[in-house]
Amino acid sequence: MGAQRQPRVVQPPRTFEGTAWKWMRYSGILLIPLAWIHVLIKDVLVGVHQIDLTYVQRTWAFTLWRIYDFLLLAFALSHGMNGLRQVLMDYIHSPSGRSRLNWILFIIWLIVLLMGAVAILGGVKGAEAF
Amino acid sequence: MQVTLKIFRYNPEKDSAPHYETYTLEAEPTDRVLDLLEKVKSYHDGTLAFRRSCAHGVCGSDAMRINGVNRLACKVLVKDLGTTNITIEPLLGLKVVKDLIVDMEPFFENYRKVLPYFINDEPPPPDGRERLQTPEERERFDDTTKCILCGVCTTSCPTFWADGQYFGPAAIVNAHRFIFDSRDRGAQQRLEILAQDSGVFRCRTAFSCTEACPREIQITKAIAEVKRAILTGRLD
Amino acid sequence: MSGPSTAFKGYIKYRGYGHVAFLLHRLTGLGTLLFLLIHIIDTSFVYFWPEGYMHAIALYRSTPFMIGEIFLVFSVIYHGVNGLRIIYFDMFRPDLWERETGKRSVIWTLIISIVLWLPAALIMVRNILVHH
Amino acid sequence: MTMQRHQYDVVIVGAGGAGLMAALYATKKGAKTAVLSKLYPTRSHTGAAQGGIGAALGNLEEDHPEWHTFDTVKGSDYLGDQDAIEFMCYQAPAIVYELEHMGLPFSRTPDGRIAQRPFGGHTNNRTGKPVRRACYAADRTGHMILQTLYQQSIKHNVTFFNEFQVLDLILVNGKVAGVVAIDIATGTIHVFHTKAVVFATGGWGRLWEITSNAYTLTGDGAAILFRRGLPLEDMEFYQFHPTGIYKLGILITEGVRGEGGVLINDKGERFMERYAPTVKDLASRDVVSRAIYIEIKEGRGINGQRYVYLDVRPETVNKYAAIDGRTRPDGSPYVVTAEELLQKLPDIIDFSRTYLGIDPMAEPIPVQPTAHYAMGGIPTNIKAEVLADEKGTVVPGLYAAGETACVSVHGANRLGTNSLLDIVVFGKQAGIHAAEYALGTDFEPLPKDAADFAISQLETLRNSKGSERIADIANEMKRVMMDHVGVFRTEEGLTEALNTIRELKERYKHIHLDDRGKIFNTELLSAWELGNLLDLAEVTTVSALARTESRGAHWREDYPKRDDKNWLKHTLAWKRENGEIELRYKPVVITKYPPKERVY
Ligand SMILES: Cc1cc2nc3c(=O)[nH]c(=O)nc-3n(C[C@H](O)[C@H](O)[C@H](O)COP(=O)(O)OP(=O)(O)OC[C@H]3O[C@@H](n4cnc5c(N)ncnc54)[C@H](O)[C@@H]3O)c2cc1C
Ligand code: HEM
Ligand code: SF4
Ligand code: F3S
Ligand code: FES
Repeated sequence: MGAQRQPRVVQPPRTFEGTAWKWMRYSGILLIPLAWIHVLIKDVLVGVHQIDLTYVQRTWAFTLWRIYDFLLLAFALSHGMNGLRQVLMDYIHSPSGRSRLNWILFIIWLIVLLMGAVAILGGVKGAEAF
Repeated sequence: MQVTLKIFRYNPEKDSAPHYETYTLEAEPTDRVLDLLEKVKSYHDGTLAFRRSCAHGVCGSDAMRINGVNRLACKVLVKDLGTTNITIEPLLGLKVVKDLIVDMEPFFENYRKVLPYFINDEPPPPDGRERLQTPEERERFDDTTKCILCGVCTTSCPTFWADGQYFGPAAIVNAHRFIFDSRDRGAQQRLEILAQDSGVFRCRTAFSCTEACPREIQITKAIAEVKRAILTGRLD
Repeated sequence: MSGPSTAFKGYIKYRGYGHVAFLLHRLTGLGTLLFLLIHIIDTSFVYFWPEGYMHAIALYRSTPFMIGEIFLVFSVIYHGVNGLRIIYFDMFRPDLWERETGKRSVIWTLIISIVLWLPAALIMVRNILVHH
Repeated sequence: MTMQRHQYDVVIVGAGGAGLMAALYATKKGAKTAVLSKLYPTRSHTGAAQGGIGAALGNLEEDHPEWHTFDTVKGSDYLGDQDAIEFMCYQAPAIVYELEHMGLPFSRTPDGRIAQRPFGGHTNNRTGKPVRRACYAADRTGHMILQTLYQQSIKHNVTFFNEFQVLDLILVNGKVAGVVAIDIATGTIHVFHTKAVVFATGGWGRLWEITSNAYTLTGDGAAILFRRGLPLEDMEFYQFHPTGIYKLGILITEGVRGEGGVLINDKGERFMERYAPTVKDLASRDVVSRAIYIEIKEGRGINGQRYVYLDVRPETVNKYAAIDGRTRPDGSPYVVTAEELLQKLPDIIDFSRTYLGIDPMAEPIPVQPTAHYAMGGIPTNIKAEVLADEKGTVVPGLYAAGETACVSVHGANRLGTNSLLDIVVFGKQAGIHAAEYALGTDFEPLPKDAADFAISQLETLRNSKGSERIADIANEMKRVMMDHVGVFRTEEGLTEALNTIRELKERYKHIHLDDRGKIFNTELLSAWELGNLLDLAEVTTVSALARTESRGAHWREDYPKRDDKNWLKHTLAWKRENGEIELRYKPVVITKYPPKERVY
């Protein structure tokens, strides 16, 4: 029977959708601690009434929190924007429509990511004054 | 017992828009919904149009939405519905031709795209007999050989409702049947097709396909196996 | 015929366990994303426009926003738990995508999410009551 | 009425196993081929076949095509044509391998070969014991054949016209010129100009009340040819399968008894011991169906009702297997578990659960004989050419295969698994010969009024001003066929049936249709199909009334003996211009096996 048996492996085809699919899963796993801890602290334990510029400044005084927030920003935004892309693919079918969609989402993603990144890096403006 | 059927009606020769028609009839708890439709057609309104053939769930003709879920009308008994108010509508995502009849052509077109046939150009054994396959190898793809192409799964899939280009669960099931057949040699080609934009990665694991399949094929599982085969290249 | 309007009809009219999970996952994901986008922008105000940041924070402190926040927390929890379910099944146990286990897992996901959410929701409700 | 024309070398009517096999071969031979089917190909009733396809592969024990031939001749009650039977049984192994090479997923033996199971009437000719000859894919063999052939059709780019119902055959100077069909989705009439036509339209089990057959098995092909002046052969021989689900008729495959299931009466007896001491529950179908009827008639139906039990609970199977001394191929005693049965008979278990709400592993299944298979039909020879008379004159360009044809390989009673074999063997013959014929001949000119007859048939129905409902006529026909043209027949009953059928044909002229539209007018087509059924009911009854003997599936209580002196011959029935049915006869081809008494 040996000669009969198919080598049960193939060259795995690599496509963008396949990579995106994996990305959603890996980023999802990371987002569990990142997003949950963030939400737990900010929305539940601390609460919006305690959060102001001073609070932000105090947390960002720790580089670790800056790194944490940056990771959260990067993963959540990329995961979410790719999720949105997948959702919108359901409703936009033409190749041209889809490529336009990809560009628009990419640009939004980039701008928002930059805004967030600059803030995390720059910290509270005029903070030196405190 | 008395049942009330609320049936989606649309005759393009007469109606400008679809509407619902209600019929009240006598039924046995063990009647199939198909029996009720036959009764309506025979004695209430002969213009009601629906497909049917085998009447026992093996030909795949009479897929339709019954009380909000896709089913074969011949495989649901009145007593299994748990209500005497029965709403019957055509499958979603395909064009309604008349009443409960939808145009299945796009469904079959998607099916044909995944090369749903045996591919093996090597010569068969020189004695002219069968290619050998162990019972375990045969078992590997048994589940997906059961598909009757009824369309229940694909038209229960939210991705397909929105985007008819998505091959849909039925096509993937039939690709799976060959990809995991130890005698077949076309897996590479099929997986390349299925890895594209309209392929398996459009599946959001909404699971309606598996819940509804009248052949009880574990469709979402099969789709997951195909996804895994694409990502790892392993076909075991 | 397939298309957005058919899809929305289906979302509303179709019945099924996995279907509910799909809708919730999508809604919670999109909801969280919407909040995230706004939240990144307002947080970035700390650098670009600190006064604007204080305006935003004031808005978040209003009751409707605080109630919305409770749902946001549910969204993040449900989306995460359900996401984990999907990831676990897909990557490690495709066999769990079988009819009965699949259905049961949808119910369990909801139960776990609610159990995790309730204490958080209680604390947040208390916060609202304390501040108003 | 809008009309469209097409031109093809070969047109195949029907996309079941026979039609698809013909289509594959005709296409491969290079003929421009079109397949017309009133159903999507995969909806054809071949997909309902469960148990297996017969071929003496000998994968599990000694077996020979010669034994298969003899069993089939004997099963046919010596009415089968022995040259054709021999041809089919010797082709069987090669064609089963061919199906396997097309990818058909047969169940497997432990050493990787095609699995085989015992089936009624198939025996080891030396010991007389059941032999494992039915090649199977769980209890979905027909499904796998249909799917595999359809898949191959896609691979080979066969042209399909799906949901096209053929209404008429056009003969010019006795040669084929075309067929007329209606596109069901639009109501448009299409005329197919062609050199050769293969009819593969399946059976007509919808003549009877309790039937294993699909709604769509209405004998269209046979009725069309009959109306066109061609004969139908051996129409009195219609098989009742012993085990249909009580009241529903849904088939429970003989494979259940092959796996060890037994029939039990109200007293808990395995009554087949009395009727067929050697093979018992695996006697051929006519024998078992009659036995069940006798049990019921003598009051031993379950609770006095019109059914018996088919018991496939593992403990029952094992009990009787031990009594019979049944062994596995390796010689160990035959002992089954519920899991093994579940694996071999999954669909049967599913049907029982869905339609009866019972688990066959815990409870016996209530069964009664169900109308199942037409042994008779369009007379053909081994090349699947349609014959115009008792002398074997061929109708140029006309072919038939599958259940609608009568080669005759099944004679008075078909053995289980031989029909799936028949459809692939003779479907292939039809495809090859139709293509060869078409490629070597010219088109007959198509008459201008080609579609007129078909159109007038439909328009008459559409505009009929009566008040009769189709369902009433159909139900009355089914009842009378069940009561009097079923397993047992008498002159009195047959005469009554014939009178009723003729009355129904009168009433049929005054039907009322609600639907006068064009798009998917399924009511109109059902009415047309009812016309076919009424025609076939009449020939069946007339043929049965004339045959004053009992043979195979045709059992006359008033003539309970087989009468080889007067009746070892095939019936041919014609519809004459005046509407009368004329019967003539032709001899049976006997080569090696002279008729003997048939005991199991
Ligand atoms: C429940 C069941 C179980 C069976 N089990 C077995 C078994 O285990 N082994 C075995 O050997 N046999 C079995 N048989 C018998 C066997 O399956 C059938 O005899 C065989 O499949 C018939 O095949 P066919 O190709 O002739 O016709 P079908 O498969 O019935 O196909 C008929 C085709 O003709 C088309 N058609 C009909 N009328 C028209 C028209 N007017 N215009 C256009 N197209 C038309 C239909 O669309 C269809 O495609 C079983 C039968 C039944 C009912
Ligand atoms: C908490 C941890 C998270 C996990 C485990 C997770 C997991 C997942 C997974 C696995 C998917 C893919 C589903 C599929 O392919 O069918 C997904 C989709 C998605 N996620 Fe997340 N996610 C998480 C957090 C987030 C966050 C924070 C956002 C918002 C920014 C988000 C937004 C989305 C969106 C919009 C989708 C697409 C939904 C759809 O296709 O219907 N997710 N998530
Ligand atoms: S997978 Fe199931 S639901 Fe889908 S087409 Fe096949 S049988 Fe129908
Ligand atoms: S319903 Fe659709 S999204 Fe996937 S699991 Fe089934 S194909
Ligand atoms: S009629 Fe065949 S599946 Fe329902």
